[in-house]
Amino acid sequence: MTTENNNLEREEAVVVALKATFPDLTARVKRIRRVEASVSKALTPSVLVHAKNVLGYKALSHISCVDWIEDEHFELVYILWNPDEKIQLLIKTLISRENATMENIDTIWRQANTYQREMREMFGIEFPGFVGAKEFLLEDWDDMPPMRRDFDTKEFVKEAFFLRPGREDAKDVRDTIAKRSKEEIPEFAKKYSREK
Amino acid sequence: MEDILKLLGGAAATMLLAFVVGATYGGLVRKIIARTQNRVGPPWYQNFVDISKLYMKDTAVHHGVMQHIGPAFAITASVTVLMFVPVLREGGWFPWFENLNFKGDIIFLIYMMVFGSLGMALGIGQTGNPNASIGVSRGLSMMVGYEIPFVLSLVSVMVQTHTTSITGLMEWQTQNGWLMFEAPFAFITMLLAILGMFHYAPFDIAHAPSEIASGPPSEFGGKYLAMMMTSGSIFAFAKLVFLVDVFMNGASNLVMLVVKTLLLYMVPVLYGAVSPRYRTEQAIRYLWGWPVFFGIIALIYSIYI
Amino acid sequence: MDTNDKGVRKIVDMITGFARSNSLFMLAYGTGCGDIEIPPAMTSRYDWERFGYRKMATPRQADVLLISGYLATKTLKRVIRSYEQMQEPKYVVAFGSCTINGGMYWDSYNTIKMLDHYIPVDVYINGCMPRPEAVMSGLFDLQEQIKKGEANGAQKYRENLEWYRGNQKKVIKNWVMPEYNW
Amino acid sequence: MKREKATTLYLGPQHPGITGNMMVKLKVEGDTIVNSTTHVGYLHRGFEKLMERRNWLQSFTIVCRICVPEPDPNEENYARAVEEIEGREVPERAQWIRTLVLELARIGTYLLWFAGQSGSAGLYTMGQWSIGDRDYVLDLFEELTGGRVYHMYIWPGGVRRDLPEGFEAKVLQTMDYLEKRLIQYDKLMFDNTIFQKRAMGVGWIDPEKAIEWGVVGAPLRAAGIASDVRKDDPYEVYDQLDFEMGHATTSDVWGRAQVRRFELEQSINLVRQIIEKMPKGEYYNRIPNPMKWVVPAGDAYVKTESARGEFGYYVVSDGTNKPRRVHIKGPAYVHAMTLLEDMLKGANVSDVSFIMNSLGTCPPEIER
Repeated sequence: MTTENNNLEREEAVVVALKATFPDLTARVKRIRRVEASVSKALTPSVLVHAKNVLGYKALSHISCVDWIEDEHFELVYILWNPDEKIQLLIKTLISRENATMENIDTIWRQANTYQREMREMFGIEFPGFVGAKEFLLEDWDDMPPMRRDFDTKEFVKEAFFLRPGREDAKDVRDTIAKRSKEEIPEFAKKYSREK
Repeated sequence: MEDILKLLGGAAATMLLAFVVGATYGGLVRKIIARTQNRVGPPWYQNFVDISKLYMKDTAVHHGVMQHIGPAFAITASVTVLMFVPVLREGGWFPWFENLNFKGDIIFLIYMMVFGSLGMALGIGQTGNPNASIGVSRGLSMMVGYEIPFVLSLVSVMVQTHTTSITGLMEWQTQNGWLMFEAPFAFITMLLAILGMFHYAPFDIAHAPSEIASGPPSEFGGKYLAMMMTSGSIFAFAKLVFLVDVFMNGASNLVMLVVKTLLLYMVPVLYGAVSPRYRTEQAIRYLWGWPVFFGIIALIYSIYI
Repeated sequence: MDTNDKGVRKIVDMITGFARSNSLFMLAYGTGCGDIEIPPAMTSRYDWERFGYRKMATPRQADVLLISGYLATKTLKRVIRSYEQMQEPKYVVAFGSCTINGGMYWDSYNTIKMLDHYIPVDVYINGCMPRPEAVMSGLFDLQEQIKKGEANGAQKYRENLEWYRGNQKKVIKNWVMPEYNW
Repeated sequence: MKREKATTLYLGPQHPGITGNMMVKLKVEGDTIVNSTTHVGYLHRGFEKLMERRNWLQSFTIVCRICVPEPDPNEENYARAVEEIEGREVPERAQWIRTLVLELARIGTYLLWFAGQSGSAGLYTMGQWSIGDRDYVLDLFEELTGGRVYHMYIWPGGVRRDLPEGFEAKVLQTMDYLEKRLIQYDKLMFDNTIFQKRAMGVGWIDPEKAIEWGVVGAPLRAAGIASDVRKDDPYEVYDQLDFEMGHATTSDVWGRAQVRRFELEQSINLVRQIIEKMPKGEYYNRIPNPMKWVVPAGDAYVKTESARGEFGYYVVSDGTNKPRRVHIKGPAYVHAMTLLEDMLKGANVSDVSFIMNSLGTCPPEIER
């Protein structure tokens, strides 16, 4: 990856512009074409609206969610794209893990609908006022939201599904195949056999 | 008594011939399409294997009486159409193939050809599958599309030759030459109409798998599907023989029959192999465009010649 | 003619075996990522129509259910439904390691691991993903089985329906399905 | 009382017209769709959960399985994200090889798309041809990587192995062949009046709203908006290569078809350029023992232009030997959900799978 750190004027300008409107927010340039801003939960919708309508971040590229179970919060990352300036803006916000709720931004970007449906299902984050079909990827799921860090998928699998047992006899697979097809095992293969 | 036996034997032989040739054509068509697609394709007898396998399959689905009657209806209609088409010309190698032909039957055939599809539509309506119902409605609207040029072409031929009987037409052709050349506009109209009649692309919207899951037969498996395939084979053969009779003066022996019908069959098949399908309204717009135009010209031509 | 006569039976079996094995209609249901190797197998490079295989659009017309890869629980329900709508004789060919033992999704919370506990499988094809040659080789194996009359998964399903149902209901919680009665 | 005229039509999940394993529930009045809902989840494997349990290198086998038709952009994205977090340098030759692989993958996917687009319109011959030709591209992959579909070739720090001997000549040969075939494709599909009639004016996206609605890739370029990650946010060596974006203004299926047709040609040119300019040298900046390989804490958002649009990866590391979070956003995540639902309102039932194909719908990347 070629990271040219010499010409970051446009990125710096974005940081300045963001800070001018929202003094509370911390922002920094990550690398060329990537700007990162940390915002408080309450401020997030207004920052998003400002970025979209004033700063020209028209496209919503992505909404991601990271579960920081040690610090007891979720980190929501709104990733916006400015098609004119060609800059990607990452707006990060922390929300509490207990009774997690977040502002609905369905009205700002229509496609946020899908992301919010996924987050509601996978992390259990509620969006007050958000209308969207309840089930997205899972069907009849009654366990913990699966993308939370404390959901142990291995334990769940052991309970819910049948697991094919491994080869307990630890025999060489060649022998099994040969026995089934009633073939003679060639001489050279016999020395690899574990069954002595 | 002997005459009746001969007639019945002839009818049975015709049916068998129609099925064998029709199903072979089906296999050949699959092979030819495969060759245009850079593939080897199935063996020529593949359709026989398919049909016999389907007859051996269980059919445990019951949607009602009409579901059973529908395919039977279709097969009856195809056989009836076949029975009224003289397969070989008089004085050929196999005299018994001139089955039941009597004067005044083109109009009757036009009616009978629709009959099978209507029967199928009734049977499919009973299954309650929305895909099938949409397919039927599309198929019926397509039928409205191609029936008009089809009828126009036949009417102009009938006007030109002053007869409505197929044998009459064939006699006229023996004296005056093939109608293919004597009534060229009618023939062009018919060529365009059979593109729609044989349900190959671009007029296969009624069976489009990517839209309505193969349409009308989507609820029919096993014996029903086999019956539909049998009926389709017989019907395709009957239609081809009818067209050969009308425009190419029939055939006096089996070899000529196969050559002529296959040549005619290649028109929709090869055109279909390289065409995407029209939407319903586009298809009808197409069929009511140039084909009807040529049909009217054919009618005027036949009146003033 | 005595239909129980051994010679007659043998000839009948031979004909049915030939017809059934040489005209396999697959159900066009791409259940998983293995579905990407079906188009090459169908098209000009490998051309499986040579052997009479064909893709059908609806379960009513199909003989073979190709399970192309892992099954999410949500798909499993649809697969069972499709399988039960198919008419006998019907066969299941499962391909991809993920149908055998979960493959690389062995610890995934949303995919089943052993397909043969939910529907009877006649042929397994391993690999992730199996090449078109492997798929076709598996289908040849199925053809051999049909000729010998060994591919009787559907019969197994009918006879052990309760066991299968129990397993299926363990995974599919909201069970709204019509009764299986053929 | 008003009688309900609309029929409910389920397009999928078992349906030959649907792309992959998903379902579109349609409310139909006659032949017109009044309402549509996309149902997904039939392919959900919980990849992102599984990655939390695998170490950084083990996750590679998972990443490429996210999008079946085109796995390489995923590998590339993930490798690049890891490299960005770790600050690992990639040798120059490796970057060129990666670009070559990406372009070959793009060609393969476009050929597959030709089949989907024409097959949904009933032109099966095109699909037979183009998928047969796609196999020649897969043969190249097989020689290069050992795998036909899943390659696992682009690794953090470079690529897994160097180009085999005589590989360049084979690539050029295949490109020449494909270029010749393209003329025949034109005759069969793009110059076919019936195909044009089917495609023109169908599946219109409002160009003014397109960016806001999250349209990416060929559909966006077909709406007259020049947007290509290869140009906007150049990665690997795309800034040293000479190519043009596809362009159309009609914003319908026909425009998208033209854009893709043009870009296939461009990709063939790109492959030739890459082979001409490729430098010699190292191909792999070796990573430490994968089991103990620790990536420092940090996050990165990287994106790639795949054949169907923009692929974005948001990767977070917490400084252990396993990724904290890998969140994948494929183009279909927006295309097949909200956008498709909006577009299908008022469309004809015949055009559903046609439109879906033109948007490059691919359910595995929605569900992961």
